[in-house]
Amino acid sequence: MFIIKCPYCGERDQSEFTHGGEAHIDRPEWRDDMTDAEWSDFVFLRHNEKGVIAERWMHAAGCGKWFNGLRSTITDEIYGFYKIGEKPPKVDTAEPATPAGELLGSGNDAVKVVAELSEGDAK
Amino acid sequence: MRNYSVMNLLKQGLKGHKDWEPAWGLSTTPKDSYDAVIIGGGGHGLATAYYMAKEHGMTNIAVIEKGWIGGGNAGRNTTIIRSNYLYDESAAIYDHALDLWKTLGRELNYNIMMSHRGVLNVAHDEGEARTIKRRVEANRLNGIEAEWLDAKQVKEFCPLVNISPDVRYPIVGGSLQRSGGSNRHDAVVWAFARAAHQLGVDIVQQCEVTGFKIEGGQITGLSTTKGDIKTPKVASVVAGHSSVMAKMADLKLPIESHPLQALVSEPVKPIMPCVLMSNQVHVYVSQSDKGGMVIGAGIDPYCSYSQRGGFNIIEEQMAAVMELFPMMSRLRMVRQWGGIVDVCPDASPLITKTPVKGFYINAGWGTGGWKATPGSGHVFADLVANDEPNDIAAPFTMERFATGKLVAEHGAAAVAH
Amino acid sequence: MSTYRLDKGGLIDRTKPLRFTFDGKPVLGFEGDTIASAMIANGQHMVGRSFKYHRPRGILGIGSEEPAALVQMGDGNAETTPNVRVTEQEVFAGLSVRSQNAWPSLEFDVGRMNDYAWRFIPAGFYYKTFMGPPGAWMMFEPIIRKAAGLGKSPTEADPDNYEHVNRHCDVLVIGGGPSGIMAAEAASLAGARVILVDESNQLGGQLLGETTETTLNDQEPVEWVVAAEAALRARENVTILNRTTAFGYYAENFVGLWEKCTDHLAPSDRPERAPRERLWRVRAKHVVLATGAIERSIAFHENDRPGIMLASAAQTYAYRYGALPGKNILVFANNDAAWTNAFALKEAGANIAGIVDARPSIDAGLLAKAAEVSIDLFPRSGIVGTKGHARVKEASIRTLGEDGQPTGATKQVECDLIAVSGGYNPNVSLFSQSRGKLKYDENIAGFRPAHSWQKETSAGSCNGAFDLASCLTEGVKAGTNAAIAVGFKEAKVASLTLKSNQKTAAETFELWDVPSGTGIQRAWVDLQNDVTAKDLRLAVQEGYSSVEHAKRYTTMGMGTDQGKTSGVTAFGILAQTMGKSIPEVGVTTYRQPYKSVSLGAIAGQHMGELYAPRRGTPMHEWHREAGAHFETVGDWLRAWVYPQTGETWQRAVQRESKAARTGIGILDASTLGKIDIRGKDSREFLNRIYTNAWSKLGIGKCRYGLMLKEDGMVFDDGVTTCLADDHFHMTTTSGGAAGVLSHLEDYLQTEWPDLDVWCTSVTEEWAVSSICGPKCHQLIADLFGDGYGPDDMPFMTMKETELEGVPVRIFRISFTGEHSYEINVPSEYGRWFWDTLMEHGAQYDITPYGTEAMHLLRAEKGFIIVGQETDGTITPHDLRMDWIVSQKKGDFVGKRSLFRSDTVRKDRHQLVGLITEDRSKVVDEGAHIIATSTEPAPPVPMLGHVTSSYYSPNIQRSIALALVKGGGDRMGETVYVTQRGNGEPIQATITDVDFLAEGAAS
Amino acid sequence: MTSIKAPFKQSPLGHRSALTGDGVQMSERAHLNKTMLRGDLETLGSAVASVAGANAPTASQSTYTKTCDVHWIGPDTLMVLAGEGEALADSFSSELDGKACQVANISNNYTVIELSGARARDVLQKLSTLDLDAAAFGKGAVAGTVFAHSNVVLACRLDAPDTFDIVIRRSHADYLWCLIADAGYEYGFDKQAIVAGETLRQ
Ligand SMILES: Cc1cc2nc3c(=O)[nH]c(=O)nc-3n(C[C@H](O)[C@H](O)[C@H](O)COP(=O)(O)OP(=O)(O)OC[C@H]3O[C@@H](n4cnc5c(N)ncnc54)[C@H](O)[C@@H]3O)c2cc1C
Ligand SMILES: NC(=O)c1ccc[n+]([C@@H]2O[C@H](COP(=O)([O-])OP(=O)(O)OC[C@H]3O[C@@H](n4cnc5c(N)ncnc54)[C@H](O)[C@@H]3O)[C@@H](O)[C@H]2O)c1
Ligand SMILES: Cc1cc2nc3c(=O)[nH]c(=O)nc-3n(C[C@H](O)[C@H](O)[C@H](O)COP(=O)(O)O)c2cc1C
Ligand SMILES: [Zn+2]
Repeated sequence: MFIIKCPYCGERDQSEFTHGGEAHIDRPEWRDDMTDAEWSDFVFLRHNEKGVIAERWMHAAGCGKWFNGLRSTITDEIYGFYKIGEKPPKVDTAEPATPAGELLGSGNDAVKVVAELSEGDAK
Repeated sequence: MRNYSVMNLLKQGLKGHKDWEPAWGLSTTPKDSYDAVIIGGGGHGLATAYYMAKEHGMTNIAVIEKGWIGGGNAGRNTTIIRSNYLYDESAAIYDHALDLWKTLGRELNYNIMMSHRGVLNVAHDEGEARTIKRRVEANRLNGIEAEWLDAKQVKEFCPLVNISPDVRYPIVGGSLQRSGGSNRHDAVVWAFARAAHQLGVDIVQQCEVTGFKIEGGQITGLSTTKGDIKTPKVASVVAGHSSVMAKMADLKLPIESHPLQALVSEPVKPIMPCVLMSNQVHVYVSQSDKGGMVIGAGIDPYCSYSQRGGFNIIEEQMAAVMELFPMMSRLRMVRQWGGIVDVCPDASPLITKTPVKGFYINAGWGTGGWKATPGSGHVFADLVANDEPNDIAAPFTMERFATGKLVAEHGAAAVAH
Repeated sequence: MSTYRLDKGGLIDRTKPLRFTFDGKPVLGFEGDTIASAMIANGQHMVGRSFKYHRPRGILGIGSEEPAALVQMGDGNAETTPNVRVTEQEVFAGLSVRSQNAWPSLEFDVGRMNDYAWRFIPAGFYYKTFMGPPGAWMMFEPIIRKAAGLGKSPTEADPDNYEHVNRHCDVLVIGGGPSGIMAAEAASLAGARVILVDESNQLGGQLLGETTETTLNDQEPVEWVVAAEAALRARENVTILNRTTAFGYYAENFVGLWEKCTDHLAPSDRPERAPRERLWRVRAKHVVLATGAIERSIAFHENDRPGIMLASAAQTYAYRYGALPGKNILVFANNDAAWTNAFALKEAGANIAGIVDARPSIDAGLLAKAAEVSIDLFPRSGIVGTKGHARVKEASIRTLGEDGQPTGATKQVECDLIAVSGGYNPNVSLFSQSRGKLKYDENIAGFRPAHSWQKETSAGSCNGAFDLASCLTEGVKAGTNAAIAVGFKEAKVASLTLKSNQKTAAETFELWDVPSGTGIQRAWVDLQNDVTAKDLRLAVQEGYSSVEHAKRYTTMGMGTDQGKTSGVTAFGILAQTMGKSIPEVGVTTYRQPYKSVSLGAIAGQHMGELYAPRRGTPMHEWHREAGAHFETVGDWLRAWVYPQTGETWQRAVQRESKAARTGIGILDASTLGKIDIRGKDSREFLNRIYTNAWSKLGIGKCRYGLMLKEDGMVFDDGVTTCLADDHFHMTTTSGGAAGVLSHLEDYLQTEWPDLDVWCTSVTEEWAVSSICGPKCHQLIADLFGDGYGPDDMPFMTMKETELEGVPVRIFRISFTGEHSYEINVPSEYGRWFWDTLMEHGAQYDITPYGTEAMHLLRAEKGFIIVGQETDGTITPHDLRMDWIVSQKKGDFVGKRSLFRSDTVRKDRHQLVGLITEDRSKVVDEGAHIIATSTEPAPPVPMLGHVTSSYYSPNIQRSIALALVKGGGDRMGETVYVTQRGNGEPIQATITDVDFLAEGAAS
Repeated sequence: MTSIKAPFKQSPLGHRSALTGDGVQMSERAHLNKTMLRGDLETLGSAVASVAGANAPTASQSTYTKTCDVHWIGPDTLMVLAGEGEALADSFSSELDGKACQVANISNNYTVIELSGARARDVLQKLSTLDLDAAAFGKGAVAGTVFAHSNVVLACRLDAPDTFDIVIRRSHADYLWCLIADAGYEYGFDKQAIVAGETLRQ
């Protein structure tokens, strides 16, 4: 369960929120010549990015407001939240990776063990 | 020693088992080129390879797996197998799979512990009952074994379940597919790998596909963490990672990857004779041959590739178990885990060509693709070999999302396992 | 005193004997004992049988790491608990436990046959056989299943309670050994809110089993622990939880704690108001892991006999429990720590039959000390075999050559206990669950934390520090840093003087298994699942060489202990077999839970009556008093039918439905969703949300609307009323209310934030009584006077009025096609108003009708129910409601989808009516429609299905609604409705949906 | 016209009587007048000031006057609770007339459970994931949150120590009452049997 920082109410448990899928999908204006494929892109197709994504949350049990958040779908690390209409904050998403290229903390079994341990790594 | 049998087991027993060969060979690096490359060593990918080799004579092919085979959803699923889906299109493919399951162990010479112990889907109110009855009747007319049971009959089939009318969500009845059941998921993966290997297929583990070579709209090869491979045909069967593959070919899919969790209790002596699923009291329960209650439920609401989900889902799942099986509270959860399920908006899969020639996708099985494994591999092999979907695969193209011809299986698939 | 019970020492109270039974035989224990320590004190090591070979299993460990000493606790069918670790369960008077997995008895177990066949049933043998003919597995499976499994599940409902508790804290310290105590001390001194948990009944960890040679501030270890605990407990900012396991470390420092509140007490001593178990859901700003290290065994031939125990456990039984685990103890080790254990056991009164040490060289000091107390030594040697049934009685020892193979003569040594130490594994399970990364440390031959992923610090032995001094300092450091990280200032922790001669396993010789030298080696790695070193080697040979494959092929580490004592040993053997390094081979994934947790605790109090809300309307009590039967609609309970005495519900539905069209029917419609919509752009908003146009709806006028999702499929419907030019009252389906509101808010907030529109749910503000029938306007007139009659108040209008000062909204809308009013009053007056209607309606024979009759009535009129006639695949056109899709207005949600090639198809399933040839035959809901009078062989081409079906008492015939392929163009066609295989399909004719229309039902 | 029985009101928890435990009490604040105000917070604030004489609350806070409680629900939503006689909705409506705001009378949509006593936080903590430590959720704090399956507004009152108002949906009231009673069982509340026993359709 995540801690979601509602831009209006502050940090709350995920159980108070509804998830609304990928953020920043613009609903296309009606056009008579819009193709089925264009429309389907809006209704059905998703980036489903493996990496940092912007996603929608709604504070269902609290203020009822929709807002967006940035999260890595690799690690589930949360980078921040922002209001509808605002630009996503710039975040430093350079995450430590293993030699195999998998990010630390991802679900891949290759990264439960790290090969090298430098002093001070063990926190 | 290759062939598995009681006789050979006895012989090897006396020899300290020293002659058993590596089940699926020891390829550690891919060759420079193949006639086709299958990405993803899950159940579906390996089945695809097996049927390509067996039925289409394509033996110069490889399965490329980024981790260990069966480490994706194949290794995480609760193995509920049934074919009682609503629409003709789904019924056809799932029942095709169920038919193959029945003799698969023998065909592959590997005991996959296919147990046709019966799957119950219970209903808790009139609306649910109506939906289930509709499905049962559609199944019957499609020649798929299914029946409607009233609450008493549900209890007879699964004596453990609570059918008392004064619980919050009383059971009013349910559907039963007697030929449904479960099997040993890892064994299926290993069996397909072994059989494919014996037909000449290379199975390469710890090798991640990182990009495609596309020339003039035609796929010509791919790059991996173990070097480049030339090939005119690439079949992506990577379940949760399908969008990642698609992106490498500049495509977007109607798929979202969600965590789906499951858990198993400590082993106890057999008490649960069948698989029982409830949509409204969102949970499903079966008992593994080892004795653990294998319990699953719904997806986490967000997208993630982390193979983990929230504990709240597990908590709700357990409350649901108690509603159905109030004697289970003293059993203990020994392990929980998560997979990455590729969810399509209509709860039906994609078995499809793509705008890139030679690039095929099999994905979108979401929370319920295990049951389809052999059927999916079988028809997908056909598509990859012939560049045309056969009748069973045809409804599952990507175009359906533009035309609107969806195969909406939410009703059948809601706790879709 | 029992034979192995020491006269003094330990944390048991010898003045409080507690008698319990094991397999029905009485055992004497004392307060402070676990089942294990009491059994050991009585000389009994054999506890159960193993999973596969049914070999005798004894006690290996001291706590939650125990792999195989499991029992069934408690008798009866409801309160019995399987797989209880004897090393953790405290004894109480009257406790009854039984051995598991043995039949007919622990001593004589038929399953033992498996052991004789061991050669033929190696890891994964079942994959190589039982595969054909089809169905063969169905014959073998029951046998395999019966043989597997451990204890027995209860079969009756659990009478006990469980609960959840949430807590936030600054620093959560997991593990109450010396490291954890110091971490809690430091963090709490700094002012942090601290929770300290330990899974044992007492704080102290390994210190509880220390000899008194070790002192802290000149206090004996236990005294020091007691004092330190008292100091902590005295602080308001500290919570200490005993018998509480941190089982799951989840995202964002959410940690699940499992507290066992009553299982250690005799039933009569259990506090009446305490739950059996509590699940603490903790959010910690920082977590200190101080979970210690777990000793591991060494795999050698026949190392699975009862009486083969971990060396530290052996010492702990003697010192913490005053129970000597053996009187003639052979020690087998690859590190110094076990020597300390040997000396301590000797000190406690045991004879040490010898120390077998596999290392090429041994510290001179230790050798001297051993000589001093005249212990036989077997340097550079290993155990290659054992004897004994219920308890080990002899070991065979051989020297190990350079290559690790046994050489030279075999020496037999008698013993009644083998204390083994293969080194210690830092207890990194929670660390790894938190997604911290591990690193292999060759010195300790084990994995320890490298990179933290969350806000967490590992301290003490779980961090790889094995000596007490380092544990104490690391604890202080971790506690201090945690407090600082959370924002507190460092507080000086009083310094501590430590005296200790303890030797540690900080330098451990890598030794995973000992070859037997005979060609036959049955050396157990996983004692519970019967996995041997040979099984692991076979896995590698057969290509299951990844740790994950080997685990799944052999089931190593998949038991109830999750391989706590065996995991690293198995990885070591795999690495060795493959000629790889251990870090290359890696580890299997540590998953939650750290230790098995009751499903009941996970469910908490949210079961049974509290499983889900039972939402009732303001008139709920009335329905109940009237003998209604209810149906569940989501969380709602709705009156479904009101059978009278002696009446079947079917008859009741007929009676109710008839009354609603001949006299007055009354329905409680309060559950309908209601949304107050206000703002100057409300009309525009409704235009975009509904398929039809709302620009011109006058004040006081009502209109029916359909809502779609963007995919063009019907999502909800309802009547919306204009209260003022900028004010509307929307109704939704009962089940859809919450979904609709969030749908509206979503569009308002994210798509059209420029619209001046506000929405508020008022579903429960209003109680809704719906009256219906030819006489209902008379009742309205009786109560409200003139102005509401059919001529005065047009259909689809609303009037606001008052009754006895209570505000009332009267809607002239109808879901039955009959003359009808939906009357809203504030919910608190709901019952009063309903009573009033009933009282004044009596003269018209007012008849309450339930949702079933309501469904029937609307079906007579051909009105749809979203979710019954629709299933997420149905467009307004499919419902043949083209009239409701405005051609004139602009875009609305879902509009574009209605123009896709599939949605404009002519042969889509469309809603039609069906009347059966035989008017008395009611078709099944969910039945399918086919073209032929008999069913051809499957697959039978299906034309559609029946969505609603009733016998209509009003038109006195069977009626049905159905979705039929191209149905709109098939009026008058004959079709057949299947009967679930019970008889020939029923002949029917396709009609329009309004069965009340003139001539419709003829 | 016929004669009509005098109207009577039923609060959602009218069938329950107050519970007293060891350091915790629970009762219903029945029949309160409740108004939901939606719109720009500044506009709503001034309306609150002129209609109720209350200060507009800041985020996650409530303000209290002798006659009413004003809860901040969100950045565009306030909930005003007042005594039974105080029909505030109408006054708010006229005050806010013509402004881009919504006034909804929700007096019947909700009821309020009052939980108080030194143990109240412990009881609530069994249901709430909020940090209810007095330092984190002190007097004047308010939060829309969820208890098990029900959304609630939880407010820590100013007028007495450790006194909480729990604003809940009418049809969830009995479920929540039982849930809270169950949570307080440890501290002496009697368990409250759910009002059930309906014959469910078979
Ligand atoms: C908890 C859970 C329970 C489930 N229960 C059921 C059930 O009861 N019944 C049922 O029918 N279905 C169930 N499912 C669904 C079912 O498991 C899946 O639909 C099915 O297994 C997916 O097909 P697969 O086996 O080929 O997928 P996977 O096993 O996921 O195979 C995909 C493979 O692709 C590999 N891969 C990904 N990216 C790359 C790359 N770049 N290069 C190389 N390889 C790559 C992955 O490592 C993985 O091994 C469940 C799923 C989960 C998670
Ligand atoms: N001789 C050796 O080589 C050797 C090796 C390791 C440890 N030790 C000794 O062990 C002690 C280590 O001290 P320490 O404090 O680090 O560890 P500890 O073993 O003394 O204490 C750990 C405590 O954590 C508890 N615990 C573990 N997992 C838990 C969980 N998930 N939830 C709740 N409680 C849990 C255990 O019950 C135990 O009480 C020192 O005395 C050290 O010298 C000796
Ligand atoms: C049907 C099924 C049964 C399982 N039974 C057990 C079991 O008895 N013991 C166990 O430790 N794990 C069991 N597992 C879980 C696996 O150990 C493992 O958690 C799962 O395959 C996911 O892999 P991961 O946890 O390594 O990511 C089972 C998994 C499945 C799918
Ligand atoms: Zn909020």
